Amino acid sequence: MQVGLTHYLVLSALLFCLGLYAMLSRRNAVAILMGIELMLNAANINLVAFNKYVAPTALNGQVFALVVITLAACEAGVGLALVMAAYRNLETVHVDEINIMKW
Amino acid sequence: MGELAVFIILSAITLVSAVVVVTSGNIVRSALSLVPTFLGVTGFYILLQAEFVAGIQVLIYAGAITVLILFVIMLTEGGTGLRVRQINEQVPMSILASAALALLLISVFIRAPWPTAKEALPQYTASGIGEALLTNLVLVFEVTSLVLLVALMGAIIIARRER
Amino acid sequence: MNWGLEIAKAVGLAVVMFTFLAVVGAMFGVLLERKIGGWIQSRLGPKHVGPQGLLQTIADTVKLLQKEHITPRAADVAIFNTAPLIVAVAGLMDWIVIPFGPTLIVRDLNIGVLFFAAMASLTVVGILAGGFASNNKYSLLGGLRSASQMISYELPMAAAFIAVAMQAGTLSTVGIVNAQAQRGWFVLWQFPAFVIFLIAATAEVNRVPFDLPEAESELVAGYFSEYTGMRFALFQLGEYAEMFGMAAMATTLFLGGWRGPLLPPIIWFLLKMYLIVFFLMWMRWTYPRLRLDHLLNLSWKLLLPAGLIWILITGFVITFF
Amino acid sequence: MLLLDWLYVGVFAVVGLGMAALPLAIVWALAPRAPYPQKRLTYESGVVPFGQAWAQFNVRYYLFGLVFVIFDVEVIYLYPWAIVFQRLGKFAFVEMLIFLVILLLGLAYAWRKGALEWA
Repeated sequence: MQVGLTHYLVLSALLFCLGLYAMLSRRNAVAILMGIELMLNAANINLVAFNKYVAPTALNGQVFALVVITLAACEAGVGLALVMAAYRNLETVHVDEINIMKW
Repeated sequence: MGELAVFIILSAITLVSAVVVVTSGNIVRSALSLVPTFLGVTGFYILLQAEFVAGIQVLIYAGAITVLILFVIMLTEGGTGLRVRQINEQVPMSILASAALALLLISVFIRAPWPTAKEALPQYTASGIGEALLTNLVLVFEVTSLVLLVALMGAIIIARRER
Repeated sequence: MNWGLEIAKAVGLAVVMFTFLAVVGAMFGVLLERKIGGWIQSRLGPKHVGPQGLLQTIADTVKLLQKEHITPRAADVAIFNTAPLIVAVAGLMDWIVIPFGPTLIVRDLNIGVLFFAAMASLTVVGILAGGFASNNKYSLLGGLRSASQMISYELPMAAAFIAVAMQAGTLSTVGIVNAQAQRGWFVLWQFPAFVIFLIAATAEVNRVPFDLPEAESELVAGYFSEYTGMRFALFQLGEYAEMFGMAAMATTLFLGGWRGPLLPPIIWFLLKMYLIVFFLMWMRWTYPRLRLDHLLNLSWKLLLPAGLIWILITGFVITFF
Repeated sequence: MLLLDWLYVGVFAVVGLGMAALPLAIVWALAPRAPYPQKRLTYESGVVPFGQAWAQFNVRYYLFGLVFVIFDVEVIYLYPWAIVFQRLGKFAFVEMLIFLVILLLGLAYAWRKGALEWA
């Protein structure tokens, strides 16, 4: 039974949903960022899988995956800068305690 | 036959460590179990003949982003916040939502007739990526450096105390 | 393609490679260091155990094997035990891409140099994990400082790798050595990259003059102050394997790998490697230790700009001449 | 061929972990186990440890980590360029020149804004 495209899609769907669960259920902002990284990795697997099985003539899928990795690094950098700034001003990293916008 | 076995082992490694990342109470343990997840995903890239992307994934994800996450965890909580409750009260709802999404996606993926191409991907893609980046995807190449510059400046402004 | 045979061959080769590295790299390396240190300071290195102290490190290993494992109170036991494993395995995995001879290489990966850089970056995660799991303020700070030093020096090292890959036109280590056969050794063409690589390699392996995080005068013993017995030895094994790996990579990239007039290839390779290992050990006894901010300034404000500008110069020379 | 190369990498990783864990297992079997509270206290150069293990809050570690991630990501685009730029000719070099100038701007900005200062 050859490993086909569906195997990779099912796997990345599971990884995506684990990342989604982390984003929804975690209090710590850094844990939410980790969930986002898992979701980006799931998207990357799909990109590279489609590049191999559906459009192997050009390497656009893999270049797209590289760009996604770059943007994930930028997003992690800026997101963690926000976490550091929040921790410095509000002394907490837990998102449900950061509610000064609410009156 | 061998490839399926490797696929199952790799998906076991990736999904188990992803579950640890998602459900672990100790934030450092969930950050460190990100590394086996990324290495499992590297294995998938190898199976998908994307050797260069696999090397970059280990270098950037397992080597740089995980280190940055560990730095921030140690600088914001270190030894104090570890015993604090890590999950909020939306757990049952979020389990339901993500399980529903998973079932929906998988049912679509299994039934959809994916067009599979006949040609094969070249074995070693590092030079192919270089040519693609520098010839027909030049705009992507230059705009990414702008994004990197802007992200660097933004993050420095946000994180640094204004002296 | 009989996968069973290939796996058996791979396991056999792995066991041979790791015992070679553990014995030659760690044991002999430690002894060589103490002997050279002694010779430089005009005193004798270890002499009592075995002829000329050759069995000293074996005696140390046997002693380490039966020392007690002390885990600090409230330490995270799982991470505390896996951290040395990560550092040791990352140090040993560098050797997959190092060519001892034209065919004497484990696997000539097409992205060899990038694989080497990736394995070097995995060590940082092990060090941070070890620093944090020991539940000790000083090892936590030592881990942070050592990790920030190692990540700062990964970039100049990557710049040196890129400069060499530009001239060789490939990332695979065997390809780089063959490229050096036609064009002459890269130490001549790429001398600035060679200097940058040596400095970055010394800092990556936390050796003097860059070993501030674990120096005696500094924070107790840095990230492994809570590690005793064999786990501490695993950290040392990882560091020595990586030091020899850096020396072997410097030989491959800059000194023409196994190429040499008369002697068989492997002798040439080991000769050049030990030359660089001797240089690294010689630096230990001659240079004072850099303070952490001088050390980081050296990397960010001197080595990295110099590396990037050198890449531009190489690119300019190659495209226009 | 590619799968075979990385089969060796996977086997090396597994065997490496096994052989690194072997001495730990030997020590677990052989070594004496006599933990008493004083021995298990963390070592703080002889002084009795006080307070928890917590690094004093300082953003400079994060800034170094951030600048490292951004420049490590830049390295992604340098590796493929380094391999093919000899074949592609002058325009590839000019493209990379623009890419590198923009990123040296980033380094200069980080330098001037003090992100690289350790104090």
